[in-house]
Amino acid sequence: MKPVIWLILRRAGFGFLTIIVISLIIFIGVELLPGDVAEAVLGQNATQETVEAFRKALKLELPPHVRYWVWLTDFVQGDFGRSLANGREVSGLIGWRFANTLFLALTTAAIAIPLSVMLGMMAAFYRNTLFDKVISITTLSFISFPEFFIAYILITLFSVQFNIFPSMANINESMTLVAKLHAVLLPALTLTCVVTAHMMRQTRAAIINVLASAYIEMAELKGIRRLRIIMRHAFPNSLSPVINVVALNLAYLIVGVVIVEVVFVYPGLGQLLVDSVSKRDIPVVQASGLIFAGAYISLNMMADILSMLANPRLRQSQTS
Amino acid sequence: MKSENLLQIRNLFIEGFYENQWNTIVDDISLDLKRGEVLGLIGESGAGKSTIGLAAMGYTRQGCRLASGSIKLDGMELFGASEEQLRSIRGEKIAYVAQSAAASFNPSHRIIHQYAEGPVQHGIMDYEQARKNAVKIYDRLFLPDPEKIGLKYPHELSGGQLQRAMVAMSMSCEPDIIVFDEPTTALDVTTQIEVLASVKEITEKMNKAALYITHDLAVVAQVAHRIMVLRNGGLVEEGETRRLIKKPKEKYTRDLLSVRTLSEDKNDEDKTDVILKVKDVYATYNGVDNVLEDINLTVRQGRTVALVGESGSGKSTLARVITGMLPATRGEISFLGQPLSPDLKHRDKNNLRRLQMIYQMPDTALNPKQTVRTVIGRPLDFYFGTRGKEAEKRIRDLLTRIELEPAKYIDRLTPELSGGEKQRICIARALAAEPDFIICDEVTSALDQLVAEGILALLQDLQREMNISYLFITHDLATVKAIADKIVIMLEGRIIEQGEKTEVLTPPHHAYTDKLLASVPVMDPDWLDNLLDKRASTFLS
Amino acid sequence: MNLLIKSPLSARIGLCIVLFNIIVAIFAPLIAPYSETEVVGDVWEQMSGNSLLGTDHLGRDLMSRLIFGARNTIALAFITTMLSFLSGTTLGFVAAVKGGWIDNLFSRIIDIIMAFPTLIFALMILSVMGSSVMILIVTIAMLDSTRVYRLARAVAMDIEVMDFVEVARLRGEGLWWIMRREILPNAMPSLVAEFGLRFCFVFLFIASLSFLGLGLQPPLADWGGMVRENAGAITFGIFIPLIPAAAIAFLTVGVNLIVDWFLHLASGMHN
Amino acid sequence: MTDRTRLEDLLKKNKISRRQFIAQTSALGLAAAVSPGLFAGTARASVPKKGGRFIIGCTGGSTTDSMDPASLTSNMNQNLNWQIRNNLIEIDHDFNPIPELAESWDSTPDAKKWSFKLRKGVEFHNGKTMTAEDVIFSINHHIGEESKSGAKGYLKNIESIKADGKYGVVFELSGGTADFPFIMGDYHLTICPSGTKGQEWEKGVGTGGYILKNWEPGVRAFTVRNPNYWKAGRAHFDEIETLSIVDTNARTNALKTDQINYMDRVELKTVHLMKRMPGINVTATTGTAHYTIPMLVNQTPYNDNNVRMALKLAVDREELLKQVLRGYGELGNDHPIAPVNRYYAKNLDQRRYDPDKAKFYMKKAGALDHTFNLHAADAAFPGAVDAAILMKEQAKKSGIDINVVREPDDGYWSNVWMKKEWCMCYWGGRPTADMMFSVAYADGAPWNDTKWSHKRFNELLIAARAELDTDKRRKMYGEMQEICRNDSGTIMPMYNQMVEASSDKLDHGPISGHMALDGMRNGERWWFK
Repeated sequence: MKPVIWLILRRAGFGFLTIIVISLIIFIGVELLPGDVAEAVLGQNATQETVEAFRKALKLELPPHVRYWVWLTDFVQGDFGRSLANGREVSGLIGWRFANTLFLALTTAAIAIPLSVMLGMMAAFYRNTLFDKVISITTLSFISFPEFFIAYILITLFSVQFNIFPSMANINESMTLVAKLHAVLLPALTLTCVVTAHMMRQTRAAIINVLASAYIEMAELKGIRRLRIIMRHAFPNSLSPVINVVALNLAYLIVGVVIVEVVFVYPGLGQLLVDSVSKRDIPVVQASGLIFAGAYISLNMMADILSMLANPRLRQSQTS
Repeated sequence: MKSENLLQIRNLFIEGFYENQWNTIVDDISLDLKRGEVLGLIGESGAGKSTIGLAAMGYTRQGCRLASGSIKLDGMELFGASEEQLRSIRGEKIAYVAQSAAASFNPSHRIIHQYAEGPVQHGIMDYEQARKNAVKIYDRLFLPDPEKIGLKYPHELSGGQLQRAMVAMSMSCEPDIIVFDEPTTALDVTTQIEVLASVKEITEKMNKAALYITHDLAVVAQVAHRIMVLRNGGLVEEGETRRLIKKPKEKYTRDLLSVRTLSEDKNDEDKTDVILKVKDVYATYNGVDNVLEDINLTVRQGRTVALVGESGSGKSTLARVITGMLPATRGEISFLGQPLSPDLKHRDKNNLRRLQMIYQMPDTALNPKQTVRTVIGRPLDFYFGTRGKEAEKRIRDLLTRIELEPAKYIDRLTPELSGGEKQRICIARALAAEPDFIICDEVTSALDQLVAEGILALLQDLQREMNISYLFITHDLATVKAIADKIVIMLEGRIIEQGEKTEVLTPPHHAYTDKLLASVPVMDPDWLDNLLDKRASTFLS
Repeated sequence: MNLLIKSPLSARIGLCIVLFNIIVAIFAPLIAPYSETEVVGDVWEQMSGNSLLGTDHLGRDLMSRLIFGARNTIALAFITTMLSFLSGTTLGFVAAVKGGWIDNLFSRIIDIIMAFPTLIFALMILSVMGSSVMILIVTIAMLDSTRVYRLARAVAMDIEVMDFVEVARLRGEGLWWIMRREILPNAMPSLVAEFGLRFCFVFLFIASLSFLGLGLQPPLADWGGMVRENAGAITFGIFIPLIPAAAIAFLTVGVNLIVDWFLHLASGMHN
Repeated sequence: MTDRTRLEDLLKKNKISRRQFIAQTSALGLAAAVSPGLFAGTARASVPKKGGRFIIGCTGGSTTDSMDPASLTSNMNQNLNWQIRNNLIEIDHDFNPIPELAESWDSTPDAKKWSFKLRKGVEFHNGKTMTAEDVIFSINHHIGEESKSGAKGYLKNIESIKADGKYGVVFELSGGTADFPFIMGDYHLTICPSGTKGQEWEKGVGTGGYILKNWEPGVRAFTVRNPNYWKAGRAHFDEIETLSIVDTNARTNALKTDQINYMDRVELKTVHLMKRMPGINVTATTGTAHYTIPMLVNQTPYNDNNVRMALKLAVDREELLKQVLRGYGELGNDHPIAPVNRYYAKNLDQRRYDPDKAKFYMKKAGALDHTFNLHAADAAFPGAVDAAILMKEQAKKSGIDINVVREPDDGYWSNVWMKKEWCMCYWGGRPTADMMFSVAYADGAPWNDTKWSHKRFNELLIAARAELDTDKRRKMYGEMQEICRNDSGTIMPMYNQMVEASSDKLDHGPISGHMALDGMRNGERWWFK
C-alpha cells in the first residue's frame, strides 16, 4: 500500500475510533447527569404526580445499557430518536439547525480565513514595523473583549445607529441566500473579530518561523522579490501550522458560538444544546453532543490529512 | 569594456549586534577577484569568512550591517545600493552555493522549478529555456538521469546529488561570480569528491570566478588559485595556493597545516583486560529492518577503538545499542566480563556509572539552563552522594583537570561557554562518574580544527592517566589516524573490516576502506586532479 | 534581572501594566473610594466627583468595583491558570518523557475531552455541581489543562530529543529529575507565554459563563461579569460597560506584550 | 377597551345588528350597563383596523417547548396557545370571567355542580365543529394518572364531566368551588379537537383567531388569521410572527430597529431610556404577579416565627422596588393577594423596613449569630440576584448576616426552589384568592414552597371556597391575608408590573394584568393603527 494513503487511512481510523469512544462517553455522561428529565421539563409546574406521569410516559425506567444499544444502532441508521420534552424527531430538530450553524461558520470562515491569513502574511512581511505592531495590538484587543460585548457594539453601530444590518439574524428557509447573508453578516463579523487574532498570530508566527530557514536566504540570494518569497517560498511551508489553526477555529465556529446565537437570535445548534442540557432532554443532548464531537474530530482529521498532503515529503514518499 | 577585477572589496568593515552593542565582525578586509580566478577564504568559525562571502553579494544576515568600505561588483558599488539594485545583481551576476543544500532547497518545490525561478524572475529566459539549460548542466555535473531528476523534490535526492544540483542552480543565470560557502562541509568524504569535482568543472572549464569559503585547507587547496587565511574577522595571510601551503608565513597558518600525530602505537593489544564485548548484535528501529547486523567487537582497557563510517552506516546506532538507549534485538553485550542488560532501564547504577558517553554537539549535550557546577556536580551527587564542600572541591579538581580555571567557570551557565569549553565540560561530567569506558560520538566534528586537537590531546592524556577505554566514533580519518589503537569500519549497518590501526591502514585493504582512505583530501593542490584522472573511467562516466 | 535589562520596550510596558494591575489588586481596599457592594447613587450615573467613573446598574461605584474586580479577576484567573498548568504540564511532560502507551493513553483522553464544546461542557458540570468558586476554578482549570497538556507535551518532545536529556537518562536519573531539572527550565519560556494567553482566556471564559447565568458569585465584582451586568447600556449609548471591557483589554494587551517577549525568547532557544 | 365598548363600537359601525348586540351583551351579563345614548350613535376615536403582520419578540421560548396544552411553560407558547385556541371562558382585563366558547354558565347553590352552555357553530381550523365531546376531551387531557399537565392540581376536585346534549357540559365537584369559572379560564384548559394526541398537538388545531402555519420551538411561530373566526371584533392582524428572543438586549434592539412590534420583559434598568425612544410605547401593568422569598418553615431557624418576622422586617421594600424594579411595581405586604383582586385587604398595615424591630425579633429568637443562606438566580426573576444582594446590605443594619448563594439559572426550579432553605421565587399569581392560596399556601399543596401549615388558615380556605356570599368571603379572605402576613414563611416584598414595549403603530384596548402580553391575548386584542 502507498504510504501516504496508509497514513491517511490510519488517521481516519483513529478518528473513527475516537468517535465511538466519545459516543459511549456521551451516553454515560448524559445518563449520569443528575436531576430528573421530568422535573426539568416541567419546571415550576412539576409536582409529584405530574413528574411520575411524565417518567412513565417516557420509559425512563428501562436499564441504561439497553437504551445505549438501541440509541447507537438507531443513530447509525440516522434515527436520532425523539425529544423527551416535546416529542419531536431529534433529527428534525437538529437537521436544519446544524445547517444554520454550518452556514454561519462558513460565512465567518469565508471572511475570517482570508483576512487573517492575509494579515498574518503582511504582519510577517512588515515584521517589527509599526504596521505589524498596530495589527497585533488591534487584533489582541478584539480577543480581549467578551464576544457578547463585541456583538453589542456591532449592533449598536450597524443596526441601531446606521440601520445597515438587522440586529436579529433569525434566518428561515423562506429567505433568499442574499437575504440570509445580509442577516448573518453581523454575527459573522462578531465571530471574525473573535477568531481572526488567533489565526493571524499563528500565521504570522509560522511564516516568520519559516523565514529563518536557509532556503529563504537562498531565495533572497537568488534575487527573488520579497513578496514572492513570502507567497511562494514561505507560505507553502508554513501551511501545516496554518491549516491546524484554521481547523481549530472552524471547530470553534461550529461548536462554540452559543453566545453569538443568543445575542443575534440565530437558530443554531448551540442554543438547542444549551436548552436541552438545562431541560435534560437526553436524546437531543446526546445527538447534538455527538454531532459536535464528530465535527471537531473530522475537522482535526482533515487538518492532519491536509498537512500530510501539503508536505511533499509525505505526499511523494510512494515514489521513493 | 569590463574592468579587470570582477569583484573588488576595499577596507570592508562589518558589524554584528550582540550583547546590546555593535561589534566589529569583519575587520578591514580588502580583496580582488579576477575573471576565471578562484579565491579561497579559509578560517575557523567566527573568522568572518561567510560574512565576507555574503557581503560580496551586498547581503548581510539579520543582526549584521555593512559598516564601511567599498564593494565593487563589475564596477558597480554595492555599498549603499538600493534593495532593488541589489536584487537585480543577486543570482544574475553573482550566485551563491550554500553549505547545506538540504536546508537551502525549498522542500515544497521541485528542483527544476527552483533552478528556473532565478532566470525566469530576472527575465533572462523563459521556463522552457531554463529547463533545457538545466538538463545540460545536470548532465555536465554527472547527475543521474538529467532529464528527469529536476522533477524530483529535494528530499528525494541524496546529499551529494543535492549539493551538485545546487551548484547547477547557481549557474542558472550564468553569473560572473559564484560564492561557494563551505559546499562540502556537511558531506561524507566520498561524496565530497563528487561535489569538489563539480566545483572544479564549473570554475575551470566554464571559466567562472569564485569565492571558495571553507575551514579545511586541504579542500581549498584543490580548487583555489589564491588563498586568504582569516581569523577573528581579520586577514592573517594571503598568497598563491602552492606558495601558501609550502611556505606559510604566519604561525597560525602553520598550525592549521600541521599534521596530527598524537598517539604512539600500542601493539600490546592482548595484554589488557577486555572491558566491553559486543557479540552478534542486531538492532532495529521499526521492528522490521535491521539497522545493525551481526556486530562483533571488543574494547580493551586503556585502549581506543575507532568506529569509522559514513553517515548512515550505523555507527551512532551502535553507540545507542551499547548504552542501552536502543535495546539490541539479538546478541549480547558484556561489560567487564558481566553480561549487560540490553535495556537501559534494567541496568544498575554502577554499570551506568562506569559507562559514560560524550556527544558530538556540546551545545545540545549541556542543559542551557544549568551552571557548570550543576552539570558536573550532579553525577557526583547521584553516583557517590557527594555534596557540599567535598563536591565543590571535586568539581574544582575536575575543572582543573580539563584545563579550565575553576574560579572563572564554575558559576557560568553553559550557553556562556565556547564550543571547545563546552566539550571540555562534557568530558568533566563524564569523568565525574569515574568511568572505565567512554563512548565518544564524533566529539570533535562540530569543533574547529585547532580546538578539536586540544580536545583530542586532553582525551589522550586522560587515557594515559586513568587508563580509560574509548569507543571513538568518527567519520574523520585524520582523527582516526591520530588517536586510534584499533579501527572498526562500518558500512550499511555491518562491520566490514576491523583490526589494529597499522593493520587496517596498510594495504591491501577492503575495497571500501580503500575508497574511504583515498577520498580524504591531502594537502596537495594536485591531489584532486590526480584522483579524478585515476577514477575517470569508473566514477565519472 | 539580567533578562529585564535586555528586554525590549514593549515588554517593559507590558510589565508595567501587569504590575500596576497587581498592585491595584493587592491594595484594593486602600485605594477604592467605596466598598465593593455599597450603593452610592442612582443607576448609571455619569462620571462625577462622587463617583469618578460613574455608577453601575445597581448604583454602585464603578471605580470601586473595578478596583475590587481587579482583585477577584486576577486572583481567580491566576489560581485557575496555575491549576491548569500544574496538571497540564505534569501530564504533558510525563507523556513526552515516558512516551509509548502512556503518551497514547493521555493524548487520546485529552483528544476526547477537547472534542466537546468547552462552554457546553462547563455548563453541564456547573449546572450539575453548582457554580461555587471552587467548582468554577476546577472546571475551567480542567478544560484549560487540555490545551496546556498539548503545548507542554509538544515542547517537552522538542526538548526530550536533546542530548542532555539522554545524558540524564544514561546517568539513570528518574522521571522527576528529568521533568523538573532538565525539561522544565527549558520549557519555561513557552509555558510562560502560554500562561499569559490562558490567563486572559480564563476571565473571558468566566464572562461568557456569566452571560449564560453561571460564573462568579455576586456581589463579587469581576470584570467580565461587570461587562455583562452593564452590557445593556451600550445600545442606549451609555458607555459604562466599556470601562470594565477596557480594563480587560488593557490587562490582556499588557500580558500579551510580555508573552510576545517570552515567545521570542522561546524561539531563540531553538535557533 | 372593554368587550362592551367593543360591541358598542361594532354596533355603531353597523357591523352587527341591534338584535345581535342585545344577544351578545346579555351573554356577557352586561345588558344593564349599556352606555346611555349608545343607540343614538356616538363617535369614537380609535377603531380596530384589520391587516398587517404583527411580530412579537418573546422571552422564555425554549427549543424544548411543546404545543401540548398540558405543558405550556413559556411566554412564547402560552401566547401562541391563545392565538390559535380558545377556552370556555375568558378572563377580561378587570379579572371578570366572560363567555368565550361557553355562552353562559350556572351552578348549584353549594357550588358543587357547574353547567356550561357551549356556543354553537364554532369550527376548529380543520373544519370540525366544536361540541361537548371536545370540551370533555380537552379537560380530561389534564386529569388522570397519565396526565403530566400543570393544571392537574386545580382540577383535582372534579369528580365527573358529563355532556348535557351536544352543547352542554356539566362538572361535578367533590367540594364547593365558587371560583370554578375562573379555573376554566386557565391557559392550560384550551379546547382542542377530541382525540388529539402525540405530535398532533404540535399542529395546533384549535378554534382560535389564527391558524398555525409554522412552529419551531424556541425559534419562531407563524400564524395567519382564521378567516371564519367565530368571535366578532377580534383577531385584527393578517398574520402573526412570534419569535423567541431570550436575550433582553436582543429584544430591545430588535424593537428599536423595527424588526419586531412588541416585546415583553423590558429591562427595567433601561426603561427610562426606552421611553425616550421615538416610535416606542412602554406599557406597565400591575397584575397578580409578585416576587416571593420563601423559607422552609420546617427547618431551623425558620421554624421560629420570630426569625421569619425579623427577616420580613429587615427588608427595605422601598429600596428593592426602586432598585430592582426601578419603581415598576407595588409594595408587597407578605401575602400573595394582589391589589387588583376584589378581595384584597386594603385595611392591613403596609409592612415597613424596621431594622431595630428586626434586630429585636432576631435577638428574641436567639439567631443573631446565624448566617442566613439566601439562594438566588435570575431564573427566579430578572434582578433576583441583585435583590438578594441588596437584602444582604439592608439586613446588615439589623446585625443579620445574609449570605447570598448564587445558583445556576439552569435547573433552578428543580434543584433550588422548594429544596433550599431560603430562596428567591416568582409567582405569576392567580386570578382568584382561592386559587392563589390553594396552590402555594394550603397545607399539603404540592407547590407550598414554605411547607407552612396554619390550622385556622386552612379551615378558612375550605370555607371560603364554597361561600357564595361576597361579603362573607371578603371577611374570610381578609383574615387569611392577615394570618399570611404575620405568620407565613414567605417574604413578599413587591408586586412587579409587567413592563412591555411596543411600536407606536399599534393600538389596543385596556391592558389586562392577568398575564403578560395583555393577558397573553395581544394577538387577538391588538391592531395596527
